[in-house]
Amino acid sequence: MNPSKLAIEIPLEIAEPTTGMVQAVLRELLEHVELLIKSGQQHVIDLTSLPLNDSDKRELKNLLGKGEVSITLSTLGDSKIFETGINGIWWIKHFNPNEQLLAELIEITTIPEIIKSHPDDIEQAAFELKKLIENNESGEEV
Amino acid sequence: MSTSFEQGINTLKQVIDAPIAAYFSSCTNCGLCSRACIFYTETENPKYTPIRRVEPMRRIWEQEFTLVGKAKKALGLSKEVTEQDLKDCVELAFESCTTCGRCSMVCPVGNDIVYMIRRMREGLTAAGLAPKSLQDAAVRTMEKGSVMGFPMKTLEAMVKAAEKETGIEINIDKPDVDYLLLLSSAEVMQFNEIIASLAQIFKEAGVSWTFSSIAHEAGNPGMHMGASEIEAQMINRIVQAAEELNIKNVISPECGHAYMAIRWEGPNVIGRPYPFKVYHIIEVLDKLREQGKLKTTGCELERITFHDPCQAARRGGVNQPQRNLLNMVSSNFIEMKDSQACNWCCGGGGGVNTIEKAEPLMKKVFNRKRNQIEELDVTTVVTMCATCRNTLEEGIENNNMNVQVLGLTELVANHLLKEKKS
Amino acid sequence: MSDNRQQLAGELQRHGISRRTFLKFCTSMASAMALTPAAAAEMAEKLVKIKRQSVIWLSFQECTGCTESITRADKPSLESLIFDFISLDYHHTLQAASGDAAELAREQAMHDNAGKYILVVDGSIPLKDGGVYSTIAGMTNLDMLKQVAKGAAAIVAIGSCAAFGGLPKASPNPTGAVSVSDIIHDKPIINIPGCPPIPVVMTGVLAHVLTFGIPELDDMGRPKAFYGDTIHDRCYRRPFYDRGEFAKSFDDDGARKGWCLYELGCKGPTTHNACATVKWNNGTSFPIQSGHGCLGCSEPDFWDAGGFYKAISTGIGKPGQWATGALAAGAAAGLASAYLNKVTKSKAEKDHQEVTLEDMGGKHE
Amino acid sequence: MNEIELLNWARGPGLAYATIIMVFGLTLRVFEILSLGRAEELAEVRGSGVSDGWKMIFKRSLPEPRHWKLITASYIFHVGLLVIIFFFIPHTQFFRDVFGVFWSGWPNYVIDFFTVLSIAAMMYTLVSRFVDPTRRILSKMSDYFAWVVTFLPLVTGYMAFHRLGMDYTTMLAVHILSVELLMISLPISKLTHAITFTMARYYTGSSNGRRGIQS
Repeated sequence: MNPSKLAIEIPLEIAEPTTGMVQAVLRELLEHVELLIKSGQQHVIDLTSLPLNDSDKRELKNLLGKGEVSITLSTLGDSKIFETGINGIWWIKHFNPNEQLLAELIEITTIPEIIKSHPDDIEQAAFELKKLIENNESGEEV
Repeated sequence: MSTSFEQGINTLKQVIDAPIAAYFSSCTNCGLCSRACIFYTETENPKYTPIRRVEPMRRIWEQEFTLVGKAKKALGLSKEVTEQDLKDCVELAFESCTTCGRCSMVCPVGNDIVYMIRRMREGLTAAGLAPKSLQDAAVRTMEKGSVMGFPMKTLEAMVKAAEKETGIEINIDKPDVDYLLLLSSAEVMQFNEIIASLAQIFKEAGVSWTFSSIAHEAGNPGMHMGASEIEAQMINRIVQAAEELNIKNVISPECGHAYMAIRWEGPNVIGRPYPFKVYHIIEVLDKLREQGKLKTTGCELERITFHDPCQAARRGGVNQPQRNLLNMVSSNFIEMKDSQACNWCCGGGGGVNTIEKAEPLMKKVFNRKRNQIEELDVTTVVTMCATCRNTLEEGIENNNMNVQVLGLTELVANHLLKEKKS
Repeated sequence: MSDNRQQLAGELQRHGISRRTFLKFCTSMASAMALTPAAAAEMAEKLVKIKRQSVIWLSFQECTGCTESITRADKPSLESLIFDFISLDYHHTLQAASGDAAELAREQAMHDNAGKYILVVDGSIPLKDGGVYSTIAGMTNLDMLKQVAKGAAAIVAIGSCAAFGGLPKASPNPTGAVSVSDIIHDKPIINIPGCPPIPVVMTGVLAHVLTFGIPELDDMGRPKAFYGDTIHDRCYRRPFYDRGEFAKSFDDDGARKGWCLYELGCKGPTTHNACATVKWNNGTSFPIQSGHGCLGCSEPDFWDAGGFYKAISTGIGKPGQWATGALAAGAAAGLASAYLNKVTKSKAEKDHQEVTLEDMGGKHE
Repeated sequence: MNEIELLNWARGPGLAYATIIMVFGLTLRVFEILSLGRAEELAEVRGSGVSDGWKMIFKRSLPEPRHWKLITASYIFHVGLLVIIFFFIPHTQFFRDVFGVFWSGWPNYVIDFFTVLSIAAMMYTLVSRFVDPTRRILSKMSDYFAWVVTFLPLVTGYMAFHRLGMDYTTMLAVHILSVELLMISLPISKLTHAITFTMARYYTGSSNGRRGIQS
């Protein structure tokens, strides 16, 4: 089909060649996974600070694959978190209210910190549950 | 004695003009002028680099005629010219420089270095440092009328001999003729057959000419020394002779510096233009050839080359006439590798051949000319300057080369087509 | 939970900011400042624990652009979260109190947190005529700055005016404006230049000050995290510069192709700031991306750097105008020197003694 | 004085002072040369010498093949300097700002090529000032000074463009200051030949022209 007749103009994205950084990242992941197993020590890699271009990130994502868990946090703009095909390796993306990428990280852990409910909040939970129950009971009587 | 160190410095202040200021402002000490100077190329001694010959004058120019220079002098950054500086300069400006002007041809910023050396000599002479040999020559020239000291009587004797030989009447002090002929001392001393040759040539060409008892030689040691006042006295004699005899054309003989003195420097040193024209003898012969008044027969078959005298060819501008004449009388004329304006100096000019101390140096630098000649494997070297001829002959003798040296006029005369036997 | 943390946690709750939002804020701040991810967690820990830091914001000769930039009056955003960690005890634009009450609040804050509060300054300080050109409550900026600075733990000069003197200092600088660091020499000063600075840079630096103290500064007191590189170093149009492809006017095809704006006066190469990476308006764009050259607003005296639309390689002011004057002066000096030369020449002429034959050893005529 | 103030000084007052001193100095030198006058030629001349004078200004630039080793290096860096100064794009901007005349510059890699070549050529000329006997005996302090002030702008310019050495702002300031040092040295050193070579060649060409000799 003659490209000029296309109804919409498809922005051609020239894939930049990969820089080979992915190999380094994979080795770092391996090292920290072993640490996680041995001593339960968690680790975070900040992708924005590494000189990875888009092709590198795409290659890394394809290599690691998609796992079973994908979570979306709505925290003043979304945060998309999913576990990669390799258990214990989580891919985290934080966005601000107008979908601007703020930070992109890989966390090597059983479960990313940000997902866990913090003990302080849980302490608050008992207090709130009691209130809930009271409201619920009074609602019924009325 | 009016010559002194102060007078020397004073004269240098007088001679420095705009061109010299421009030259000193532009010299970048690149060293290229040494490559053109036989005194460097043949000795490999960097002290002979041409621009070094005028270092004292450069300092005077800088210290006297530029604010930057005056400031540097005040701050003690540039030291004044001392008497010893001038004394050391004599070796560079006189003994190892024939003022051949080849350095001025190659200077990238276009400095006329020989123009400056010529001025430097003025300062040295005013300081009484001119070589003794040149001073004596100047005295002889003024007192006897001839650089070598040949009085008029000698010339008269030679004229009589030539008249007898050629049967042609040769005039002395005859007014209203076409040409006033001047000779050079070397011709009178060694190559006086030139008188007969010229008599025949002029006769065939139907041209009238005369000698003058007031001025029979054109040699000018004043110019060599750089004593423009003495040079002026010598020129004035010739001018007086020409004016008294009411002659419109003066012939400068087969001599390099004579042509330079009478043709180019004369009017400027005496301070007024001539009422007559000046020609080099070869220019005259070529003109006659052109007018068909000079016919020759026969042809030199063996290989001939021509040595262009620096003052006449490069600095005087006489380049083509000698070639026309040579091609007329020779079928095997071969140009030297560097010829005409780029020719290498024979090493004897500029007064160098009169300075004993410069003898060994002169011999050494002749190598350049020897190579030029040997390269061509010629039997004869022709030239049109008596000093060159002398120096060439000496050089050939010292290097026992079997090459003969000929004056161009003489060569032409040998082939002169004579209409009728006298 | 200690009342302190509770007080802050409750505070966060009250603003409808969950812990996870707060964690995300710290992570993005750390990433922006190229700190290690671990620092983010540490930052979160510290921010939660600290008692709210007292901050006194003094505004001198300024246009409130910096305050506008940091408070992002349009809508609350992650950046403005910082205000939840500091107690802004004095800001004459934002605070409700005014007149004596405002000044009393400031003195109170200075007294309560003597030696511990952070002094934030925006705007330059006039010195001419005793500093009368800008006063607050009858007190000149100069005196107020000196007074408040005495008890400050650290000073943050926000905006090019406070950092380097900015627009008020532009020649002829009628009010004798100077920067904070020209006056105060005995306190750690962090300069956050820019006209205005980028919001995330300000909040990032404040967050860093609150958690890790003074960030690493360059020789002009600017945090290296944000001012280490020049715009040019991180500019996406850099390949065009290297290939020498420059836009000749703002609407020629070179400009449309996004070529380098060097010839249109871009000061990117000599301007240290984070615009090219952090960008403006929440990462939307920055001057060069929108087709206009960088003005160099985070550098001292950028108002006097020779015109925003003249390349860096041009002269400031008109060197040409000097040439004609110098030519005339040179000619005049030339004539004077020429006269001196003429004098030297004529003297030499006069002193000249003719060189005669006698000098050559000849007989007297 | 931090680096941006240094750059602004170099681009502003520094440039003004350098322009003043250069223009003032060179005008003064030219007047000083002309003030010494030139004798009027009284001999019968073969030509006016004026046209030959003008021709010589360009003719003497033609390379003398015989001494190619000595002159090649200086030809390279003279041509190099010419190309860099007048065809490097930022420089064309400078000239447009000063003279209002605009010509398009050449690509950066061409300028880079000439810069590297010129730097190498200048190093060769410096070495030859020690190695070559003639040049060694001629060389004075002022020659080395002139060499340094001509060499610095080339090196600092190359370093600035390639972001070598100090940070760019300082390096650019240093480059501009080195150019100003060159401008200031023009009237007080042999660099005056950049202007007076035309007068020197004219005088020689004209006197040769009068005598009708090849030059």
